[in-house]
Amino acid sequence: MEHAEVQKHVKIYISVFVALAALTVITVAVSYLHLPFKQAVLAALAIAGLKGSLVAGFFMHLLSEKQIIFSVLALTFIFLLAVLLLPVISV
Amino acid sequence: MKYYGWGLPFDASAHGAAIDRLIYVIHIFMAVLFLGWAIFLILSLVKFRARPGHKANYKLNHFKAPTYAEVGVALFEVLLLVGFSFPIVSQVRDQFPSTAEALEVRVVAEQFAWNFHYPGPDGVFGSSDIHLISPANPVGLNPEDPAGQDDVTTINQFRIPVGRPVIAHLSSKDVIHSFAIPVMRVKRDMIPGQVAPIWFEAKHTGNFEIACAQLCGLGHYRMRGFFTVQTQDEFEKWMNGEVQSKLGAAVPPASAPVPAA
Amino acid sequence: MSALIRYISKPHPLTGVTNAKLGTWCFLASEMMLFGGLFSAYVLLRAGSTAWPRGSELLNVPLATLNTLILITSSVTMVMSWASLIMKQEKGTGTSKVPGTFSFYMGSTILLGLAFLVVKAFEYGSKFSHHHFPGTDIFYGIYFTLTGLHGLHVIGGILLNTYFLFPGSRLWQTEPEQFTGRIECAGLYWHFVDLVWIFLFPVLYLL
Amino acid sequence: MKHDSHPLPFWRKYIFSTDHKVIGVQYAVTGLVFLLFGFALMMLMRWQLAYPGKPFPEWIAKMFSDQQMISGIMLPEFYNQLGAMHGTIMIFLGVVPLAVGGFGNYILPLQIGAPDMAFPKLNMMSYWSYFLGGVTMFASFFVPGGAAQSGWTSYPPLADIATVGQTVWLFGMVFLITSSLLGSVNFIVTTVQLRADGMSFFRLPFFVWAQFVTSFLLLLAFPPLEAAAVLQLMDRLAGTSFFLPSGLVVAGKVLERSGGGSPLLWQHLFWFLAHPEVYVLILPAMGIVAEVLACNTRKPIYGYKGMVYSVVFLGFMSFIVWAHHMFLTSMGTVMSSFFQITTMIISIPSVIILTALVLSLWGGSIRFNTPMLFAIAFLPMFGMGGLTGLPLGLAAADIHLHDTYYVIGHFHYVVAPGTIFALFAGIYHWFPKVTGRKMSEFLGKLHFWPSFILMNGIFFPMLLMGLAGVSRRLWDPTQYAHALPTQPLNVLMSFCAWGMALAQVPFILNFFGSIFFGKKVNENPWEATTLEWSAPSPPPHGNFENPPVVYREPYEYSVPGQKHDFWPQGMKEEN
Repeated sequence: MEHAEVQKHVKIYISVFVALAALTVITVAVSYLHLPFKQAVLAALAIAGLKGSLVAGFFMHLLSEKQIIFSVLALTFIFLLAVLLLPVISV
Repeated sequence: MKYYGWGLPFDASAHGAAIDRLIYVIHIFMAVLFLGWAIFLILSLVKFRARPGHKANYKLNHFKAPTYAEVGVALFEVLLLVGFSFPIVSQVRDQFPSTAEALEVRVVAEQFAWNFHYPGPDGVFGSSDIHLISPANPVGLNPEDPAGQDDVTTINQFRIPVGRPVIAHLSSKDVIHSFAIPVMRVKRDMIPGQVAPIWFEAKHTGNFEIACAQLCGLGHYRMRGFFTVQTQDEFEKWMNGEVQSKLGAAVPPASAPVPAA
Repeated sequence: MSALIRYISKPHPLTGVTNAKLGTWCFLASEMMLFGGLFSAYVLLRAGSTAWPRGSELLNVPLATLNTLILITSSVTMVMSWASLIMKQEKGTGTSKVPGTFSFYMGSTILLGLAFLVVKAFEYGSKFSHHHFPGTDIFYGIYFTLTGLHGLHVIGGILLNTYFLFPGSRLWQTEPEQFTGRIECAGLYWHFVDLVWIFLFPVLYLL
Repeated sequence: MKHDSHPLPFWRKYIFSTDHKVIGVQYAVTGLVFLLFGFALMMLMRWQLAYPGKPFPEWIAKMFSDQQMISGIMLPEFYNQLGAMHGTIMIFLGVVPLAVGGFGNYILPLQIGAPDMAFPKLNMMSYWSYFLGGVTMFASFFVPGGAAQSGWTSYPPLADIATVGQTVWLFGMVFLITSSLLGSVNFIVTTVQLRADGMSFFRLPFFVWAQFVTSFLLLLAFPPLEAAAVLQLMDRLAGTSFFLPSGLVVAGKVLERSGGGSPLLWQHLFWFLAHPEVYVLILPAMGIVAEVLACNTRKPIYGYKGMVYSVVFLGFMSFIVWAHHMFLTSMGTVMSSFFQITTMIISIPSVIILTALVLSLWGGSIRFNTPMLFAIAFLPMFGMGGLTGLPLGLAAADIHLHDTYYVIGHFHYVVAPGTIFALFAGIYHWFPKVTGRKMSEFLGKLHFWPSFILMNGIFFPMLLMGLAGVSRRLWDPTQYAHALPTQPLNVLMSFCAWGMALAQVPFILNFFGSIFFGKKVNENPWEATTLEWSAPSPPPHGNFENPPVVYREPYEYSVPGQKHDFWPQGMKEEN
């Protein structure tokens, strides 16, 4: 990576940081609205998902990652879904 | 009357025949598959053993037969599923008899004994509370509750009338047990904190037994319960006897101070 | 020994990644399944319970918000520490010591991690003083378990980063590319720990 | 490339070594020792099952304290400890370390032409974490109240209120899980990154494919059990009640706990691991059998590609069948139908792999040496194991057969004459590569035939007992009338089990004797084609003189137009 490109990256990191901080404040604000349970869950998870993808995409460089990593993550995601659906099965 | 042997035990249950038929069919299917494989295996071991002048064959044409066999196995499994297993499971799990005609019983397992709680002639279970549990009152029956006055509780003695569906509400006081009556082809985990309804109907009278099928501690092996299927009037005679002995013995509740549970 | 094993600092021509990066992602995959298992336990326990308290009533949300910001900042300083190594590599590396910017950013990542733990200690302290222990009820049980396990992962990350800041940085003088790869992997782990907290925070505190 | 690294001191070369071969041998020997220990526990249980309540012979009873045996009669809680630890030790300390740690660590890098595993230090750490787990499990017998006694499945609430041995068991499990996780990361990276030039994925020997899929199972299935172990540790140490519902009454007293937990949570998280775990037990065995069959039929395996797709599909499906262990927990008909269907689907790839292995014999020139005998015996025995799984997979038949000896017969058929026979085949097959000497054929056959017969003597009667509805884990089965008729079977099984112990003596003599007195052989005694046979035996540090290059598929035997009937993968020119 050339020097200029890294310079550009640093700017991205700062803006991602600002976005994350803002989203944190937003998610706390949303919680003060005391939305009905279902909407509150959806809102919180959506914001958390957005923050998560920001961290994963930029900080963990997933946006510019190689295919092998994506296939490992895709496989993991399927089984993560299976684990998270566990409560649906047993309730 | 020999109930138990090496194979499947005596079948005294209404839905037992269907389960036995499934077990027989699947074991015949397994035997056929195993013999087919074994014969082919022995044949190829003998036919292609290493011997002077015999060379291995590098590239074999793709066999058609095994793929047909595999497809056949898959289809037969689908038949087993849809033809046998799903109907039995839905019959046992979903199609409950109406509570009007069925005899309801609460079965509360504990470390190393079965407590059976009959509603008595009024058909209504008395309420119970875990804080009232004592050696004399293993189910924790509430003495004040009017509905509970005629309830009958027995330890390790399960009596049901023949030909009449029974709904058993299974629960456990302490750890996971499993209510298993081999002759009735009945088995269900008794998980503390939940009540699991099961139903079955006996079609033969006799003295059978109940086993615990889930490791529940050091006394797991001695949780043998007695399961007696009687004719309808024998059962009623027994029930009335129990109710009389209970009502007769109990001092009229109003005046006697309730002993501290 | 490592001279024989290939693709330690140079990426594999076909897969395009170094051994350490693929290994780290595999490890993070297993960590995802670990926290996935715990989240599904949380959901199952909450669904099965009759009365589940609202997180915001029992827990200190402003303190947790501060903690979230601390962790996000530490994520940025972590990635900056990696970027500083990349920039130094471009300008040609003498066999000098690790660049100052790296030490600054890595040091601040470690300090922010410690700050997170300090805030967490305050939070736990106030819970214990009010006699709220893991055994009190199912909510506190899952709260302490989830945040406790996450805290252990933060401690692990701090130890790892401290190793790379002090003894580990000698590798920079001999194998700058390998050292940069290691810092990237430490960064991946640290960002993952931050990612888990990003989901933990709303689930426990806000819902 | 033969760089003479500075000579390592003894403890770095053999004890804390980072060479995958030394670690492989460490895993294998420790695994074999634990297998023997687990076997011994089983032999004690067999006495109690054959003669319930009768005192042990004096020379055995002397060895035990009165917490375990009173005047020679085994106590029920000690029986439960033996049952729980027999399961735990055989699976987590015996078969998996031998199959994955031993064979995987030693053979995989050699077969893909790599100098070592991708992370040697991590490899060493995973062995020592396993060793620590093993020591913890062994020590759990001596804590007050004895070892864990709620079955290898440790279902709460029983496990939650068990004695302190259960906590020691949980810590042991955390060590073993960490060891398997670190190991699986190593395997995946090594297989993906360090393959020799020319070794594309479809030129990998089937053994490597089996290990590769196994390591994904370990990587992704173990963490949920670690989560469950953390929750149970919190239950046992911090007084939480994740698995304790409210309102429990234990021994007549109301349990003072906050409650609100669900025992089913543990079962789901446990079986989410345990089903992929049982595939971790069988896949390496299939890999070993494929290697031994190809080499001794002098013919490529039938349908290599089909087997590879099947093993990958098997690995994938193993994650979505777990609840067929829980058919009797009042789950809804929709769920039980879903898991019955996935269980039937997962039987298809197993049938495909087994059929392909059996068909590999057709058209071959079969040599009946000891590894081949064990590999051939694996086929019908694993067939029996797989078939007896079908009735258990159908929820209707499972009503009668669940938690009976039928289940124990089913999984022992898969694990004992299945996996362990394949591991024996692997030991006899690769012993020359590890030591440069061959194990004796006479002692090998003396080990095979009695073991083969006695294995069936132990496990076939279990199927009959299971049909009779005899529950598992009973200290004294004769308490039940429906178990009395099958009691003579118990006596037969016990004698077969003790006979089985005698049948292992030739193996132990052969294994340790041949290290010094076995017939010296060159580096390719079986004339096999895979890469490990082109390295000297035992391979030096760094394995190959110069990094091998691969030119063809793994099993090029009896290629028309070749002088020899084997064409090694790494050989450029004709052979």
